[in-house]
Amino acid sequence: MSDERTYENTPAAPRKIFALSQLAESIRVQIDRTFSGSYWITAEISKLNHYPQSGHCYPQLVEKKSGQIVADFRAFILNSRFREINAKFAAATGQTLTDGMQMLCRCKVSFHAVYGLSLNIVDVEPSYTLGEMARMRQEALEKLKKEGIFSQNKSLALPILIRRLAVISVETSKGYHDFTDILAKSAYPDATKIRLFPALLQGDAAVGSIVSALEKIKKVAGQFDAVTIIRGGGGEVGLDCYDNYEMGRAVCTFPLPVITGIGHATNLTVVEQVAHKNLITPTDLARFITDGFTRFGNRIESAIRSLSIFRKGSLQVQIANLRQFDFILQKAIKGRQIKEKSALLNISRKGVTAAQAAMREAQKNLRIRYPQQLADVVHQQIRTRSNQINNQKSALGHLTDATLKSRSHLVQILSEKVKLLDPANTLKRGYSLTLSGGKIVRNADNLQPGDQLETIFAKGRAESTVKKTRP
Amino acid sequence: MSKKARYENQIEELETIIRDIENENISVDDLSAKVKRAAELIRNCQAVLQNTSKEVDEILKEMND
Amino acid sequence: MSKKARYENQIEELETIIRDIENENISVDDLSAKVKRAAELIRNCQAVLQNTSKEVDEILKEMND
Amino acid sequence: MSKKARYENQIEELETIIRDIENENISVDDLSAKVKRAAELIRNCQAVLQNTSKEVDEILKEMND
Amino acid sequence: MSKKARYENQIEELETIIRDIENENISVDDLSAKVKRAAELIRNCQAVLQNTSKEVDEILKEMND
Amino acid sequence: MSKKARYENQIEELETIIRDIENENISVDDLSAKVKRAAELIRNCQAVLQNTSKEVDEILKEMND
Amino acid sequence: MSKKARYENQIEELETIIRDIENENISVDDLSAKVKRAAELIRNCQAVLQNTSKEVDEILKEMND
Repeated sequence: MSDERTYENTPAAPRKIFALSQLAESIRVQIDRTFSGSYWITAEISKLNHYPQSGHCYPQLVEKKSGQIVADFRAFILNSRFREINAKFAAATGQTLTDGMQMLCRCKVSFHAVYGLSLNIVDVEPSYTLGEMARMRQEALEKLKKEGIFSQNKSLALPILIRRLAVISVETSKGYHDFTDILAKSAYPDATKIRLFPALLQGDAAVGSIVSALEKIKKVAGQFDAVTIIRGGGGEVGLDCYDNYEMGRAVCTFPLPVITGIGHATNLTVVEQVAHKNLITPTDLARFITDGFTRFGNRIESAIRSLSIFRKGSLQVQIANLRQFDFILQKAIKGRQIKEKSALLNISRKGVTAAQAAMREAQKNLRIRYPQQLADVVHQQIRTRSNQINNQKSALGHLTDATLKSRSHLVQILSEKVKLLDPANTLKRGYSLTLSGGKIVRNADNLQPGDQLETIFAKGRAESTVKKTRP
Repeated sequence: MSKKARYENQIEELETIIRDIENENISVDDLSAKVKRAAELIRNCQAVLQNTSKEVDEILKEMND
Repeated sequence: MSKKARYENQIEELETIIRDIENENISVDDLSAKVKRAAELIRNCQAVLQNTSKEVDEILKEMND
Repeated sequence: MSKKARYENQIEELETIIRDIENENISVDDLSAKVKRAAELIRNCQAVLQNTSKEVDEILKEMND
Repeated sequence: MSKKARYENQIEELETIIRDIENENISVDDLSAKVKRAAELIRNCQAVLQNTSKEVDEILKEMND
Repeated sequence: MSKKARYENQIEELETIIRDIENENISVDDLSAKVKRAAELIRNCQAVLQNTSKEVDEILKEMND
Repeated sequence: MSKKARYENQIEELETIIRDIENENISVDDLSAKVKRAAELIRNCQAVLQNTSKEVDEILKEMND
């Protein structure tokens, strides 16, 4: 504080001959006049140079272009200001100001006769640094992705039991202690064998330290199931080394699964993102490992349980099922026999019905049809014959009658004829018979005058003589 | 005896008599004798016929009973 | 004897008689004898028919018992 | 022998008898003999049927056991 | 022999017989023969069934001992 | 041989036999032979089960020691 | 390291066996062999947990060199 006061109260320098202090004073005035305000500049803190006792901070600021330093300034942050700035910065970024950090700060240009030119940092804009950090992380991630190795470690198979574990940590750290403590207290305390590979876990040096630890492990990779990086307990600052591309690459290409437990961060670091698994805290990591054994143990227990349950019942069920076959068989046979019997019965019934119908038909013919037909034709026959005889009978009558009548008629005719021929009947009508020599005269030519004639009348006779004949 | 003389013979005799009469070869005495005989034959035949008729009627009547 | 004479023969005889009568092949003297015979034949045949009918009826009746 | 004569043959004979009677191919004298024969045939056939019926009854008995 | 004839074949024969009877294409002579045969087949089949039943019962009894 | 026949195959055969009996795929004539076979299969399977049960119990007992 | 560790295969085999036993996917014939195998697998896996298996001993030896 006294130093500061010294710079500001320097009196004006005399003309002509100047003491060094006078020149210095003149420069100081010029500078004060020219750079009277404050300026926002971006720079990298190449070294923070914080002195905890005084609380002051003397950062070396540089600007690099293509790896070359193009500007290099000393700067200071007074104790009271540093505390304020650092708190604000940590609140915004989760980090304190630290070496290698890019930052945007407001500073005044300050010149001191003894200490020379330096920048008095009065404010820092944490969002710039945050952006820078994010940009760096993003760059590292994109590079790893571009190289096609981003998921390489994730794609390794993690055994369900982690029995041989390489640990990158610090033996004295709380995180390591927590980790081993939980493993030791687990149900299977001897299950996991651990070998520690010590390394720095934060700050710029951490990158090289961790990468070299990984290299060492790689040489004996066959002895391990996995690697863990354990950090922590306490501070959540200084994690930006895990955003480093080199470390990220080492993790990506590591032949064993890498599991991280490096604490809480606002955003996941590159290493956490590319690691096979990120469990955040060492405690979680230890639980994850012991859980694997517990699950495995549970599976064995469950198998044993299942086996003993099986032993109690299963075959008994089978034996009982087998016994069922007796009944099923019996039932099937009985069912079948009933079916067959009823089929036989059905067939028989059908047969009887059909035979009875056929017999009924035949019986009907025998009892009714044939006797009826027989009676019909016989009676018809007898009727016909009877009619014939009756016809004969009446013919006999008629014909006999006709014969007799015809005979009668003939006799009648003959009788008439005899009547006509009987001369007595002619004489009665007035005719007379003339006899000559006792013979009937029919022709006068046969007579001679003088012939004696006898005439017969119906009553009496007369005698006469022929006088004359005429033809 | 005449009754027993066959009907057919009597008819024949009758017809012969008639034929003889018609042939004028007969004397008047014969004539009247023939006529007498014819009348007898006719009576006989009629009797036979009546008899037969009666008999037949009886047979038929009997048959129909 | 008449009953045993074959029905058909009797019918034939009957028909002959009737035909003879019809044809006047029978003398009047024989007529009544022939008619008598015919009547007898008719009676016989009728008896045969009646008999047969009775017999047949009996057989059929018997069969149905 | 009659029982062993085939049913169908007997029926055929029976139908022939009926047809013959119908067609007057049988003399009246033979009629009752033929009817007697027909009755015998019918009886024979009924016997055959009864025999069959007995067999059917046996099946029924079997069925009810 | 009848017992050794296959049950199935006998049932088949039985069904054929009954189908024939049902179709009324069968003469009475055949009917009685067929009915006789059917009765025999039914008896045989029942015997087979009873026999089988006895055998099966014995096997099952034996098994449970 | 029966002990070495696979249990599953025997159970399958047994089920097939029962199904066949039920579905009338087995003739009545073969029925008792099939039942005999089924009884044999059941006996075999029981033997296999008892044997296996004994073996399993022994293994598990050993494991728990 | 991509290969599965022996114990992983063993626990999987064990669980498959158990599942098969539970689901009755194992024939009775294979049962005792499978149970024997399960018992062996259980012993092996338990050794892994207790870190008493030969495999681990060897690893430890290596690590200490």
